[in-house]
Amino acid sequence: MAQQVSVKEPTVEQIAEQKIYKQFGVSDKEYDLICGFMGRKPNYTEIGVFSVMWSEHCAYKNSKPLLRRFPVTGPRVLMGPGEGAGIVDIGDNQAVVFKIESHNHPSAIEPYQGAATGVGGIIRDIFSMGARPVALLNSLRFGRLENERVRYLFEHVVSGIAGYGNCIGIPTVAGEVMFDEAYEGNPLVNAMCVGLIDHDKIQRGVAKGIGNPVFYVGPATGRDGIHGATFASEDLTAESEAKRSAVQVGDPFMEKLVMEATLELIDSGIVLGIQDMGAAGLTCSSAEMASKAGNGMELYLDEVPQREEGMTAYEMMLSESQERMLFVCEPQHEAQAKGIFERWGLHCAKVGKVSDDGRLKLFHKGELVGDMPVHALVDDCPIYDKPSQIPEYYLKNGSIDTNRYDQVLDLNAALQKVLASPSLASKEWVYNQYDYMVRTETAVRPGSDAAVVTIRGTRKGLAMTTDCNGRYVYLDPEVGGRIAVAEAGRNIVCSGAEPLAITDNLNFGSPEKPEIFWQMEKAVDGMAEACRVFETPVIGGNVSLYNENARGAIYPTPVVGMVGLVHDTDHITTQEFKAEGDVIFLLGE
Amino acid sequence: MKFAVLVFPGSNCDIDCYKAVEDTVGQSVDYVFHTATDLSAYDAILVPGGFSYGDYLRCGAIAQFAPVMTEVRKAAEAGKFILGICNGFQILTEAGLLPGALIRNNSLKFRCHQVDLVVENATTAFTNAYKQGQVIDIPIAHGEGSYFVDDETLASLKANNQIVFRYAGDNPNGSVENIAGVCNEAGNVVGMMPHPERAVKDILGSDDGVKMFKSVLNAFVTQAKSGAVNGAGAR
Amino acid sequence: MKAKVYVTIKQNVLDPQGNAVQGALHTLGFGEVGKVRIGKYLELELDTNDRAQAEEKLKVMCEKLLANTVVEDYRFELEG
Amino acid sequence: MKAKVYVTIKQNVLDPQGNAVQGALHTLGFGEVGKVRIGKYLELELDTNDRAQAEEKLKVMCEKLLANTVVEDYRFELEG
Ligand SMILES: Nc1ncnc2c1ncn2[C@@H]1O[C@H](COP(=O)(O)OP(=O)(O)O)[C@@H](O)[C@H]1O
Repeated sequence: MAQQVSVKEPTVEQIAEQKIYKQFGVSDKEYDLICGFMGRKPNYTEIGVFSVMWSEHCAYKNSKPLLRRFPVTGPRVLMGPGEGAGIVDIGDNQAVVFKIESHNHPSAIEPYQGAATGVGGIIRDIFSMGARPVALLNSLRFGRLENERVRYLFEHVVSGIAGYGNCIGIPTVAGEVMFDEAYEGNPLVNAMCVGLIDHDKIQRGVAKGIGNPVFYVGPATGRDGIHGATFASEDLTAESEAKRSAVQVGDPFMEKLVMEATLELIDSGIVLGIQDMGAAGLTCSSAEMASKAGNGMELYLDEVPQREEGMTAYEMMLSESQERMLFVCEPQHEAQAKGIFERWGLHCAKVGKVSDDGRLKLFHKGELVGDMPVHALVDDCPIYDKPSQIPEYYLKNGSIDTNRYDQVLDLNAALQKVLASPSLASKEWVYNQYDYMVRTETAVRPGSDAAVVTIRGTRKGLAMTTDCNGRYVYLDPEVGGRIAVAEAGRNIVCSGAEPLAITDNLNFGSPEKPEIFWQMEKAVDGMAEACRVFETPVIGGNVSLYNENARGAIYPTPVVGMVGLVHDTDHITTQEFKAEGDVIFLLGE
Repeated sequence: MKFAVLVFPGSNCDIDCYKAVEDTVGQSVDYVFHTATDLSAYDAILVPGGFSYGDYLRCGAIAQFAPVMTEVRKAAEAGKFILGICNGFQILTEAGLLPGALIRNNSLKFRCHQVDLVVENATTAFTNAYKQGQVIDIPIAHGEGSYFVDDETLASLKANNQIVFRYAGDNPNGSVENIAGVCNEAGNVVGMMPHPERAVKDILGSDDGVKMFKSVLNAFVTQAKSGAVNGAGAR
Repeated sequence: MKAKVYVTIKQNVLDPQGNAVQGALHTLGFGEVGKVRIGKYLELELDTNDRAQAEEKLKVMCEKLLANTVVEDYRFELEG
Repeated sequence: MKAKVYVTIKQNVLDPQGNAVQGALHTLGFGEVGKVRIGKYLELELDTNDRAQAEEKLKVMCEKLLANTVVEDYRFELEG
């Protein structure tokens, strides 16, 4: 095994003796496991690759046991959790693809780019399935607006979302924003994308066919966001300020080119497998594609387009440069693929080959610099059943008599107070910065319950919404979890659609704390139950943990993104009162 | 009548323009890539909104050098009908086919909402189906839509009746004299920040943009008739 | 050679960004800040040794692409 | 006094704008153009005569508002 020729990189022995792996969030036990799978001690590149693959972000090591509690199947589900995004049948050989994803930590550090690249990432998840993205949504949480830093974050997160979505030309049609002290220092930025696909175009991220070439497409790799994946799974501390180089910059124009070219490539029928390079870039995409096909992969890192000089294998494998994809096709289709990308002004580089030995092998400057079993990377990360404990606040609240509130005497004043709260006030300032009309299919715009996007050539439409009240979930995670799904369901139904399925983003504090883990557990139970009742399976989602700082954790905020089917555009209903004299009904208690 | 919708790599209202032609006047329409070098087959050219080449530096700055723009210049001179919408307007001003420049909104924010426009000139190829002074409801969606011209050019725009649309209510971006759209001296090239192609059916919130497409069909039919008399230009 | 290009907004054109920054600086307590104008600053590496020619070409680049002379002025410096 | 502030994108941070301009200049036939980086250029009028204090304050303005030090570097010059 060759050691990278770099003065900076610790040696195999140093990593072991000085426990350098701990800086990557790898525990002693995990390090021993890795050595076991490898049959030797890993070098710097290898431990880097393992650390991102075994991070919460990629391996869901703390949340997997909970995610298993969600219902994930249904008569309409074509693809559940596991791929880039879930897919639901909507008839006529058409299907809807959607997923939500968080970019909380990057947005806390650089709000514009953090939010922008969050949007870029979720769009890639959708088009890498072969789907045409048709709408974007977002769910945002900030501290109180009185705080100067909060206003800065709010303003720049919104511009970042607008900047990316508007440029690439996908309408941002709905979302939610709430302000509460609980999110101060830990803003939440969750972005959701919805796409449309024909059944026969559905792609998977698999490295099929031994000997087939592996192609890289998109801009050159720089030292962006290195270790972003493990970083996202750590508490936000003063120390992370020092890791500021972890900021990636988004280029929505580049993504537009990659998107158009990718969709054209998929349309041509020559793609065998394709995946975007999201968190942990080249590492995650190569290992997962190989794993899903039960194959191995060799990567020739000298062939990876590089933006900076002297990049090491470690840096290339862990870079989170944006707007990149990895795909596999048969060798005879290489010229055709290249031609498609050239038309869009893009280069695609042959960076590897599908192998039969089940290993991820990295070659750089003529030497083998990394050699790891794919299975160990993707499937063998230990899964933890974290201890769970009922928090004291919950027990204390249990004894409060909620009927014992002061009677409200001045209803006008009370109403004004409610309306003046930023969480309830009109969000026009936000959504007027988003191009919610581009593609000219937006039948219901932001400002109603759920947005509705029509499907050209049919009478159908898609209704979509994101919802969660973290305060409710904090007060009673199980009931709050149910409420989040039910609220989304009501929004969908009120717009004239039949709820189809949900995607969810579990935003919580540190799972190492039993009280937080209890919140997660209960919230998931509540959501799962509601999903069963409403027959809206969970077809994908995302987990963002460690959203806490010295002052404590955020409210548990499991954001629900729901999509519904409008069977006939004549059934679309909007929120506002229509005419004087109309009768108003109140449904429910 | 044959329409071309130009497609720059970062165009994103190209599909919307294409659908609008289909849905409003039902004429033949093609997408034409930015690398094309022949537009002779087309009677009307739509330069759509979007972010042509990412719109880095300035909106439309890089697009003015696309190969297809040479053809657009020729078509403008030949009296063909050219409409630049939003980014298309920015491209036409950068290319010098329309006077003035579009700078950042005075709010410094992207703005997307309906606006009321006054039709100031109902004689252009794209506005002849409206009434002079009519107020129409068309959306805007831009970050750099503040129209600027120096005083001298402004005077000549007025003298030649080249101001096509003005914002009727609040000025959404700081444009000089509320200008939302202008045309060239001949009136065959029109540029505007608002998006008529997004206002072509009720379900989209307004259908006040339909008449822009009807107008150009009118203009074409009129031109074809007189062309037939002159023995030129008829199809 | 290295070129530095400065693109500034013409005096008679409104600079909303400059005004916004001025306002923000006042809010931050920098009352001494008067007018603020915001422009662009470009650094270009030029693979040439012919200074005179480089100047000429830069002028064309500015006129054609880097500045929109309807609303912007430009100037540049050559180094090396 | 007058201050000139230059805000540039950090060397290792992607500059999509600079790349786009470089590409466009190549297309226009300026093959000699190498790397292009695009930043901001600000001119501020300062109502003060205390140079040392002005420098100190400018530093704070840059850190707090004029530059986003996560992705940008800055430098300034004082005149007059
Ligand atoms: N971040 C956002 N992005 C896009 N639309 C938003 C955003 N926040 C709120 N909206 C829109 O504003 C409207 C009102 O939002 P909200 O106050 O959260 O009400 P509710 O969720 O109860 O319907 C909704 O239509 C929503 O889609």
